[in-house]
Amino acid sequence: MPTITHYLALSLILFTIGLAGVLIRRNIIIVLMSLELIFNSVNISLAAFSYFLQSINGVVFVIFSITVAAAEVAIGLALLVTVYRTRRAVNVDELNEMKG
Amino acid sequence: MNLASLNINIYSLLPLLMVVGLALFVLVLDFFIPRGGKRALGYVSALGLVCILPFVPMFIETVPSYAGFVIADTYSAFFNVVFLVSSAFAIFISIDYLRRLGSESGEYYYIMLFATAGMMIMASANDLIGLYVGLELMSMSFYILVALRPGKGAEGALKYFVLGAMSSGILLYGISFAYGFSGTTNVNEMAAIVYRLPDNNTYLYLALALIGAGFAFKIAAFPFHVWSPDAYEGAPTPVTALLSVGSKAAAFAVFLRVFAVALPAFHGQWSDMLWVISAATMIFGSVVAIPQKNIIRMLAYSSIAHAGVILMGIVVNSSAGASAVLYYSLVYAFMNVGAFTVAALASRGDGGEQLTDLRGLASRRPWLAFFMALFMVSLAGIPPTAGFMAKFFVLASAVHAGYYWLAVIAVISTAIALFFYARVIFYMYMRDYEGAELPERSLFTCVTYGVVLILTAVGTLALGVYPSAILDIAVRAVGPLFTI
Amino acid sequence: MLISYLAVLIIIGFVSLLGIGALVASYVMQPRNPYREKLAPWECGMEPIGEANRGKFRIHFFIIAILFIVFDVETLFLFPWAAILNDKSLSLFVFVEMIIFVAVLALGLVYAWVKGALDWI
Amino acid sequence: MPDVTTLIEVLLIVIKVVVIAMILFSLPMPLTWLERKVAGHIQVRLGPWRVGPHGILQAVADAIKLMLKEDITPDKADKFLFRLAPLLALVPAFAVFVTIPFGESISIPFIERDVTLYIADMNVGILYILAIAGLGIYGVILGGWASNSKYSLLGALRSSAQMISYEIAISFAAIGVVMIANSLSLVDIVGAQSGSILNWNILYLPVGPVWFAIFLIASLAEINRIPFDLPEDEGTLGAGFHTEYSGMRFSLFMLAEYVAMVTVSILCVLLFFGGWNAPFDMPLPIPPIPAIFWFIGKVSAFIYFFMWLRFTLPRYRYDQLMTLGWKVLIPISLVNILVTGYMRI
Amino acid sequence: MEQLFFYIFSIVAIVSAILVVSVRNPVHSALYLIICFLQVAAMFVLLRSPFLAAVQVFIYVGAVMVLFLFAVMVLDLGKERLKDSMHSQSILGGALAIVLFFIAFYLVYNGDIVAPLGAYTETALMKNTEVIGAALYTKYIYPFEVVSLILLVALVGAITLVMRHKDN
Repeated sequence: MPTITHYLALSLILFTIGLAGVLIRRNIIIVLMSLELIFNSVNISLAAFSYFLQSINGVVFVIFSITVAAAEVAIGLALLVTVYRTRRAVNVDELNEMKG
Repeated sequence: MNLASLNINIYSLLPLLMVVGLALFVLVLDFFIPRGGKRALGYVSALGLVCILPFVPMFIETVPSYAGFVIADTYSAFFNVVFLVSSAFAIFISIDYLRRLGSESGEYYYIMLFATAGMMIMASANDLIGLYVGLELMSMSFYILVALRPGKGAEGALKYFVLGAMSSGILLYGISFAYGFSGTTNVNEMAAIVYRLPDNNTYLYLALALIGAGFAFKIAAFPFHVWSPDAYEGAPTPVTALLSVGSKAAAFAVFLRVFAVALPAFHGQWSDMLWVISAATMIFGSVVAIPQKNIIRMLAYSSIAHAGVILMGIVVNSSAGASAVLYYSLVYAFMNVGAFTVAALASRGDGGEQLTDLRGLASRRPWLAFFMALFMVSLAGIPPTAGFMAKFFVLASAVHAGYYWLAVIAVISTAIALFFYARVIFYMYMRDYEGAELPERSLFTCVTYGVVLILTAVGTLALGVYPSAILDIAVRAVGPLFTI
Repeated sequence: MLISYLAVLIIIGFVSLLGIGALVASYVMQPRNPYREKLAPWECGMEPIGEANRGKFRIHFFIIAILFIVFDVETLFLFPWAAILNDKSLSLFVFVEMIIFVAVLALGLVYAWVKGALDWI
Repeated sequence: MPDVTTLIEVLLIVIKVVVIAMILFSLPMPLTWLERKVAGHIQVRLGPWRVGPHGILQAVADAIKLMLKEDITPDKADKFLFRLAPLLALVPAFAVFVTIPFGESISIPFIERDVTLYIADMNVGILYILAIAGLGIYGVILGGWASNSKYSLLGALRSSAQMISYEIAISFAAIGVVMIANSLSLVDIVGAQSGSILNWNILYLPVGPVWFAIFLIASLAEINRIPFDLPEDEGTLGAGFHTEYSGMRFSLFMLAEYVAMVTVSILCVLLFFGGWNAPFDMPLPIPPIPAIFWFIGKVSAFIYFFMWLRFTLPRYRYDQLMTLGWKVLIPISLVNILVTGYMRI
Repeated sequence: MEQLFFYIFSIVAIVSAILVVSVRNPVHSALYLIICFLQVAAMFVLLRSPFLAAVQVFIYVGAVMVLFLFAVMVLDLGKERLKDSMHSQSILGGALAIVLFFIAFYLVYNGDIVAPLGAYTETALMKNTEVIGAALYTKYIYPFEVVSLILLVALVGAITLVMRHKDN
């Protein structure tokens, strides 16, 4: 049987990878993916605590966390689209191309 | 689960439900209002908030409701007043601001109302899950609001989003360890349980460090402040005002609730951490504000410095410190909203709120310059304004609790900060204006801004001259926190 | 209980093997004589113009995906709700609760409808 | 070391997996033949006739042809994803069968055990099926993107937008059934419909038929069958997201589509038509028909129905398709959930 | 046995997570992220929460990643690297992450459950969906209703942002 430490270690490793991705990567969409990695690692930690504490709070918390993360992704990618389009729209040549 | 044990109590949520109802009402109203008339929604929102304001102190329930998720005590009521006042101001000045930007939309108003609702959820959150969802409601609304400024808004918002979401992740990770340590997410249950647990558990250290870092992001404390100047600059100025006042006050509300109510047993562990953050934040904010050319960025760094001072009140973990935090939040709402209002009005509307725009303001718009000077004096912490009293109460509580060095650092940072606040006044009164003249304002614009400016100025002065009334309320408001 | 989830792994593994096996078998048997025109992307027999993955597609697909994500989450909450609805001591309570939840999100759908997010043209 | 009972259970699972997977793998052969025959009869012509009696070996010939056909990888394609995409389409289509029941249990004489006619009865049954079936979209998206061809990419976008739009409606219909049965497990859902035909969900008036209509329409769109096969609209899009695919990889996509059609037929039967339950008790002189035959019969009827639809209905326009999904099916579902909930509390 | 599966899933999860943040092509990144999410779902099964596993696949893999891929395809980010000036000190950030990792790892390694255990034993968790439903719609009614507001704000906000340029 894996112990709580196993799960927490996995969660911590994924969290660190996600954090490093946010801090290091320049490609903004990969940064957003790294954020998802962070939230997933936290979910593992919550679910593991829930199981080993024999309570249901953590599992319900994970459901809320997943929900909130989904909403956050929608906003994050909408922001990305907005940024991308305003940068594009600044370029007149490409504006013409889009109309054609 | 027995339904009666949930303690479903509609009264404890009534102010919140009113704000949410107002937001949904404005959302529906938006469908029927043609494109040109969106400002009507602004009036509805602002007046609605003003109407809700008197209800806030009427519904105080000391018993947690909704299975312990909500506590509508005097503490949350005090913060709710701060939120409602600052968002009413922010919405009021938005009406004209958006018209000038040419980006009037109904969404702006009701997302602002949702942000307010998020803050209120945070202030009355008695459970870490409720806290998290409230925080996310507020943060998400702000991500959108920041992006609603055409042009540079979206980029500032994206930066704010990435760092904000990362900090939410860190906070959530901390919450997971707090849950793992105590076996509960409820603040009261946690407070009751942690006394019986060993205080050298490493999950506890992780929980304290990560929750502290997560909150430090939200209040833009050093070194977690990087998002704030960009977001402040990119956002529409009224949103910046609300962001710097409301979201910060909400973050302080939960900061205090979590650390003072749930984890007072470990004051020794967390106070050192917050001490360092507080001291670094005060110094950093004041020093970096000096070279800023953009008035919004300058106010952003000033806001960072103020967050450091407010944090002192949490470090001391006493009734005096906590009441000083509440008092400071209210005062800060008045003076900072006022300062941003002048900044919004004085800028030429093309987005470049440069400090140089203020040159010669005293000769062109003597009243505006007077108000700005008043707010600057208050932000700098000079008597007889409210800013002085607020700082005084925080310092007094710190000294009283024996944090002498922290108090000294606060005084030094205030002295440094004097420089850039004075520079604003210097620009307004001692320099002549060059370049294009400010556009003439309609009478109506003058009235809306005038109302906000007069109210904030009166608030700034009144709280400075007669601090005792509000301070008494603040002391009573923090009562529930320190009785358990 | 975990054994039923082992079945998921087994079927994934087996079907992947079948698929790869079919691909390998076909790879062994098939002829191969590629040339430039054959390897070019299909464009109704014309010479391909530009890069496909650089094309600009309608943002509308993205809006549909946003709507999808929100309503997907809504259905997620409906599943456990539907499963406990027969608990007579709770049912009216949870029913009213869900009406509020669904009504708020229905407002979102109305919003998308009114703002033209659902219009394809 | 796991004990013997566990080992036997695992062994049983492996056997079931192999049997089901092999059946599904070879099912498209008779189904394509049947489909072409049905098409022929509906259009008053013969259909396949030459290879074997009544063209029955036509499907075998097709399979051999596909096997021997050259697999082209366009040189501009993302090679890795291009090769992976058919498998990504295939695996989820098969993986849903883990929790699909074909009957309750039968006793096998030799090992003296009751063997269930499903691989696993999951507590989250229908949610698992929806979640896994939803993964099929990656074959479409990644295949279309990796091809690096305009038709593929646009086809993939259209196809996936269509799939996600109708996935919501499918989920709502599944929720409606769960509300009636109060369980997510498919075995329980079928169990709740036992007794007589009046207990079938399709006859749970007034909401049952509405849920069925929503489910049927949405799943037709989800599996890209006519009248919703726009992604494969030859007139405007070439062959949709698999324009660049040929040979075996193409056949894997087709295989996944056929399996999906079978899955949808099975789900229709399980969720709305009582699964393996007989519609009424047989009068005594006739021996009862085994449950599994009822099941197979019902599923076959649905498969035939889908084929019949294909050669009867015209194709929808894309904007109409989106309107139908978002402005008709989802609002009706929301109202229907309230009505069903009101009936169930 | 369970331990073996735990290690397999963990290693796949970690490797794919590293690939997510290290490959250049965002579509490949998304694919690895999908793999990582599936491993997390497997973890939830090991933690006796099949409902969470299904939700993980249903929401994260089935919806969130689709949105990511749509963004990549619609914006044509497949090849191009969208630069952002925010990350100027990436090496510093990486070093910081590693140092923090070792501190946190030490703390995690030395920690143990000290709080009193609750009532949800493994048998109670067997009926995962019902157990979660019974808690979610009674005790958690308040955050549940707040979540509807979050989703509404996300929907309204995202549509506003994306459609704003259409008007101009």
